[in-house]
Amino acid sequence: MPSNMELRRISATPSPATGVRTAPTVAKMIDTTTCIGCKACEVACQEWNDLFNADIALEAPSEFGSYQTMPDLTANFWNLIRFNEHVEKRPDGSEKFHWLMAKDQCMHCEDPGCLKACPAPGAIVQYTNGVVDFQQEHCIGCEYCVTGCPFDIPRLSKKTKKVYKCTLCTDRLAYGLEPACIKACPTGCLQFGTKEHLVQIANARVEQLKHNGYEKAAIYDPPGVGGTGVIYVLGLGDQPELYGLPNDPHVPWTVSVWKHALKPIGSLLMIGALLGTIIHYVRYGRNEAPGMRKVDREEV
Amino acid sequence: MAVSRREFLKISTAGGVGIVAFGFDLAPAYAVVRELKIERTTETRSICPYCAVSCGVIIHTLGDKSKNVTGTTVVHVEGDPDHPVNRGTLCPKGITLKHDIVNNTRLTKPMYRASGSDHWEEKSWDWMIDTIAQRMKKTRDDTFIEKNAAGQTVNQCPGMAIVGGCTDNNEVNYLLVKWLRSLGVLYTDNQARL
Amino acid sequence: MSQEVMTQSQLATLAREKEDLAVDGLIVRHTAAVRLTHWLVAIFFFLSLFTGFVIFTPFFAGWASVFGGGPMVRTLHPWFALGFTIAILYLYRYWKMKMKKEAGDEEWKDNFGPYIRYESELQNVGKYNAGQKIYFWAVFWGAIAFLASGIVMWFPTVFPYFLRTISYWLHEITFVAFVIGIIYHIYMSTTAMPGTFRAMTRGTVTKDWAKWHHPRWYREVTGEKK
Amino acid sequence: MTNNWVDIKNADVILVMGGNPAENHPCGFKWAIEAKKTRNAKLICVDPRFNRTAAVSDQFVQIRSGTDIAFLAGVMNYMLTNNRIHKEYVANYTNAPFLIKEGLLLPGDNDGLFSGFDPQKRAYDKSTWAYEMGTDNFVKVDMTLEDPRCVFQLMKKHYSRYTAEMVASICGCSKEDFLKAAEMISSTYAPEKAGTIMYALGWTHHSSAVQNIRAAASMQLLLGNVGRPGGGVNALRGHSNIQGATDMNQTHTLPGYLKMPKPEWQSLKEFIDATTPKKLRPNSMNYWENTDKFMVSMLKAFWGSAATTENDFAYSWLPKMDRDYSWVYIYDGAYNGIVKGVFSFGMNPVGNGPHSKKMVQALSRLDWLVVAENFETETASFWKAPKEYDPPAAAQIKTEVFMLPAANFAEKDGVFTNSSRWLQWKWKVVDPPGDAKADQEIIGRLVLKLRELYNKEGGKLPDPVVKMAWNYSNPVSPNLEEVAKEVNGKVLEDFTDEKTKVDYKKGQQVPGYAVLRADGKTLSGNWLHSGYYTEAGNLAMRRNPVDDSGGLGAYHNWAFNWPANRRIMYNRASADLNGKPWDPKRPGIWWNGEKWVGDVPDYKPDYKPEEMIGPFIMNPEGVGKLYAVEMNEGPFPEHYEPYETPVDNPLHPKVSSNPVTKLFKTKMDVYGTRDKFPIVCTTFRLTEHFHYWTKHEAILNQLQQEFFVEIPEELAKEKGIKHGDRVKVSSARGSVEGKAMVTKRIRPLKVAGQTVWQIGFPIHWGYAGKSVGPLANTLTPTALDPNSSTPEYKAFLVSLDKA
Repeated sequence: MPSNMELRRISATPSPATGVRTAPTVAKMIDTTTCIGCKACEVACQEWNDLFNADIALEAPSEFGSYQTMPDLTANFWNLIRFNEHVEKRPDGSEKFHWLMAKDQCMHCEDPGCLKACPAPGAIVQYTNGVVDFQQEHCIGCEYCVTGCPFDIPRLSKKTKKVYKCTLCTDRLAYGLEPACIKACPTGCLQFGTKEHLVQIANARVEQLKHNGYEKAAIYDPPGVGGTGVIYVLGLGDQPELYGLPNDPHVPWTVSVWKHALKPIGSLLMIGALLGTIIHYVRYGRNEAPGMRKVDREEV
Repeated sequence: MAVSRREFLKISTAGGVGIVAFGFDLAPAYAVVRELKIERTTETRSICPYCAVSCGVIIHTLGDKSKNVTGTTVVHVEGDPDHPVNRGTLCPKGITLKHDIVNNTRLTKPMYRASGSDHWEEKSWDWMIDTIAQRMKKTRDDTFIEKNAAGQTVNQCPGMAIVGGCTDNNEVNYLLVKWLRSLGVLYTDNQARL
Repeated sequence: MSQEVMTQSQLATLAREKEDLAVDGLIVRHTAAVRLTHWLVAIFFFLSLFTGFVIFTPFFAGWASVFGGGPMVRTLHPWFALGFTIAILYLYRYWKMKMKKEAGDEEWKDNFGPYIRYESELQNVGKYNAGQKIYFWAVFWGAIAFLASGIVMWFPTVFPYFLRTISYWLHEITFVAFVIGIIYHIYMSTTAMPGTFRAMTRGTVTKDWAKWHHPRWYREVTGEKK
Repeated sequence: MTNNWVDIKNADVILVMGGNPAENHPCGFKWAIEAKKTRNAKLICVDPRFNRTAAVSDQFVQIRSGTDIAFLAGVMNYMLTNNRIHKEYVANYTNAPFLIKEGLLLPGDNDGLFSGFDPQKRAYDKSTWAYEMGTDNFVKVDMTLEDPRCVFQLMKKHYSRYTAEMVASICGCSKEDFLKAAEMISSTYAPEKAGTIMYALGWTHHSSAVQNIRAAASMQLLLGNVGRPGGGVNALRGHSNIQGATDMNQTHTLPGYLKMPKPEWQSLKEFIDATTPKKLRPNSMNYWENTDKFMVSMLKAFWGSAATTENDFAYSWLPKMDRDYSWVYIYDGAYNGIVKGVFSFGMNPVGNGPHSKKMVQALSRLDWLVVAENFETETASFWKAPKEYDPPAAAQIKTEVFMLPAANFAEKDGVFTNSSRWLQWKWKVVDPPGDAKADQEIIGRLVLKLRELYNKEGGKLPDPVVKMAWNYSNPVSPNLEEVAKEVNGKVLEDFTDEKTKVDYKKGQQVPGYAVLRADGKTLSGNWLHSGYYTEAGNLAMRRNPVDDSGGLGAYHNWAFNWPANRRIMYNRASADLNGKPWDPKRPGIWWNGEKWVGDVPDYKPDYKPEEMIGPFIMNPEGVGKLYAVEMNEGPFPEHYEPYETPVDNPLHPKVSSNPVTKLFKTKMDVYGTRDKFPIVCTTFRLTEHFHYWTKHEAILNQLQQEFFVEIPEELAKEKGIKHGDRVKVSSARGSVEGKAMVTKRIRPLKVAGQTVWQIGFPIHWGYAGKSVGPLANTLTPTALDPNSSTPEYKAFLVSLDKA
């Protein structure tokens, strides 16, 4: 196991993860203001991970009315550019037309909802560099992660009954290469590096945008999930939903309560019930009908 | 044997426990990162054939060029990080070049359609070259104009047109222009004009 | 044929068809069909329980290999649960009428403390006391809850998001309740109340057992007056 | 391109017009984004549609397709009236001070026509356009630019009609948008600022295509942007080796842009005298005076030892060009029975069009058609084209079709020349599949077989065919490195160069075109590329990624840049009169006291600045041309409507379209009028597909599933069309059906007081390939630009209805 890919968290495993080495948290920056929607990242991902399958591709219904490749991510299509024609009402009353393009893929959250919801031990892991990865050989196909994910990213494959998502090219990272989509991005709107370095670049870009007609430009790094391994620079920073991004994503409280409250209390109750029977038995013994005592039983 | 209820109970609980014991605890094998698929491939530098940015690409082929590795074994195409223009990036067409090289609809056999026929026939290369050369010679000889109406030597062969070459390299284009001009062909063009 | 001559096998055949009749010192409590259904419910319940436990907590992750690995557990669990639900419906068909609220139930419930301390001598206890009725209806409605939330969890992407979260909770709470319920159910029907288990295996109980535990039912069956 | 891809990052203002680099040259467009990010450069996109380039641009102006000249002329008028021009550059580096003879009439005073128009011949007699020559046989100039007959004043008068209101009325954009764009574009008039233009087929696919480029070049000259880092006029070529193919083979030029001989030039001397331009100014380098050296070297390369001084270096064997033989004329010739056979190497006439139905008819009348291809294209299977292209019944089509499987880019080596003239070698990766063969082998086998037939049976003028120089070590499949050596040029006999006194031995590779000779002692296939395979080896193979120009993106040691590894053309103009760069932070070349240094000078290295030699060494004037006599429809660009136009030309309604547009007269050549076809239509390309080629690849068909028609929301509402409905778009020549994509990205345009609708559709589909759709060029007209004969694909009239 290459060193920087040690584990920081493992799904449904009470024992702590093995990662003791510290690795810088890597991240991907998506500058939607310089994305030209060319879809090189979509097919670079398919090409590197050998995901393309002609017959499945034909099944995917074409998303009509826009240049978007397909309506949603699938198990064979791990990142998708979402196109949105939006007319912005400027403060001075004029209208400015925007053709918003945003790359949608796993956000590699700092506190992944999928990993928290996953019941299968070892199916979802988080490496010490922050990348969240699915281990299909442990996945039992229960799709809890789909509910746990605040961004609705994991997809179950009909064929293998396992879930798949962007892995930020862990195999390339393990060998010191950058993810395939980021290397391919023609305009450099995708950048790879350590999180804090990318946050600096994103901040600088946001400052520049503020002077170029995007007053509300902002970085999208939602604290609700402890910050994400994928940060966006949004031109219309106050309306992330225009880019298909949830406004304030966080690990659903239902999942946290379910995992942190319900499960332990449930287990306690069950063990309690077991103890209850033993105590009752010791305390009260058996409730035998008068005629059935041992002496009576001989003749039955 | 008549199993009294006590025995029945013992067997079932013991069995149950047995199951648990029998179900040995498969500790989850820790995360295994996928093998890097281009670790052992042979890398060759080439240029993407599509637009005129001419991005540098690295084409990975399986095998170490030993003799018995034949056939198109391109496994992956990636941008050439050293190329000053694309610096490793590629557009969607470039990044999927493998599908252009290894493609089940690539033409692999010379095909001939006879005059008036409704289907292709497979022919040998030699037959094709002979027949094409004869057609070209016949058309050149039939339509060749040595002197025009005003008596000027023009050496034109208007009956033939040779077009093409924008996806061909310079050297082939040079051979083509040298050949077609020596045949006297004037009807020539390529995508540069379209 | 007189009652004495009846052999054990004849008794068993008799117990297969009819209930609530005294036969040579024993009273038939459950017909074969009821018993079979009960055990079907039990088997499916435990299969669902064990496969469910694997998904519920990593402590039982080891059991997954008993059922052929994690994915197989996830695949089998819904089908076992479906079997459980169908068997429950049959059980419901048998006992729906018998589990109605009766006169003695209120009194039994008030007397619950002494009952578990084996000090109650209530006379007005029918074939099924209030606790059993409550337990039956709890199991029935629990099965419905399991089915509803189970279907949503089986095909989560088909259902809206909030429905999924509710189902996970409902399934979990019902599961905990069921486990508690089954522990006491087994405890009481085997060790705590000797002579009970045979009702579900052979279908008959001794007269003493009936008189002690279900006096009114005993009087109705045997016709004796106390 | 005058500059190169990486140099775009040095620009302060980037005008993207007549092109869509974000979709069609994404990896090159990174440098425009880099300019935006690092220099805070302004990106302006002017296009009939809000495309993906507009999505990341600072300003987008929507104009009617075919009105680019009006927009550019308006910007130039804005610059001239507000004196936002680079005075010193214009006065010394352009032909602004040149005087024009009496008698020239401008369209403003001559109702839309320049002087000398002959309506019958539909051509101009250009005698009234000539420069005024002085007694010393040089053009008279007025350096004060005041003389009413100097180019500068004529230009001012000519563009004065393009006021902001007129531009808004012609283009359909708002006056404010136009003025904001004009202000931003013209901001690079300041000497220390530089702006560039990125354009492509959006400008060249029109009936006044070359004038579009003339207008852009004039604007850049007035702004002093040509020849400087971050400046220039950058054509984004379409194919990976379209620049190389252009250099090698054009209908009207021999390799290296040498003119094709005409019948009236019977001898080599007559050819040389006619095609070698005379110096028009004393300080003009006029590099084309070396035409004889280049021509003789080429003839020696073509016919080797058979080309001797006695037989005029076999000049007579070259066919003489007496009319236009370009693309559309080929298939018009086939249609009319002149052309009997077509040999197509990797081209797709039925797809490329124009007027695909006429293409199918033309090919059906051929005797034979040879297609060397990677995939079975629409052209190869024209004889089984679907019925909507009205092909004759297969039995009636007598054309014999030979489909040869050819190798693709990865299955052969050789040089690709990119858009910025970099000659880059690529190595062979794998063998061609099945029996496919490399193109050089296909040509080699045919050359040898034809030679054999002519030797055996004789025939018309066998000599040029038999004696063509084909002395490669493997004549069947010539080794491309040997061909490269021939293209670069080599020494045939020992000689000593008169100027440099250097001795050259027989067999030696020529170091550059300066050494080529007119006495037959050197040969060179293409003088322009000379220098890329010298004694130092194949420079196209060089892969040194270090940028040696201090971050300006020249990369002199990466591959070879024709001419002579010069990375920015006309770079003398990047320095002022005494050799100091206009902008010290972005120097092109500068005078260091003894010679010019920096980029490879587009100049004689030891010309002293005080000699004031003109920076545009290829022009006989020695300076950039704001006034060009060579154009067929006028020395200045004038706005003419597309041939199929929705409105009369607001400037001069009587002469609405380009009066010298080349048209065709077969019964299939019909042109639509606005009554039956009210909507303006344009074709465009997508980033996910490449022409008619990538529809053979399923993974790219997945990204763009099928043919669609982009329709403005308001027009769709008017016609009751919703997303996904099937619509039918028809022009005078045919119709296509496809899904409607109703979008906000195309708005209705107010043109000359009336609403004009625009729609468009992509070209990437056809009846062959894994994703099938209609051929876009079923609709395009056979109306050609008079100078370049490029068809008008981008502006024609259609009608739109639900299918």
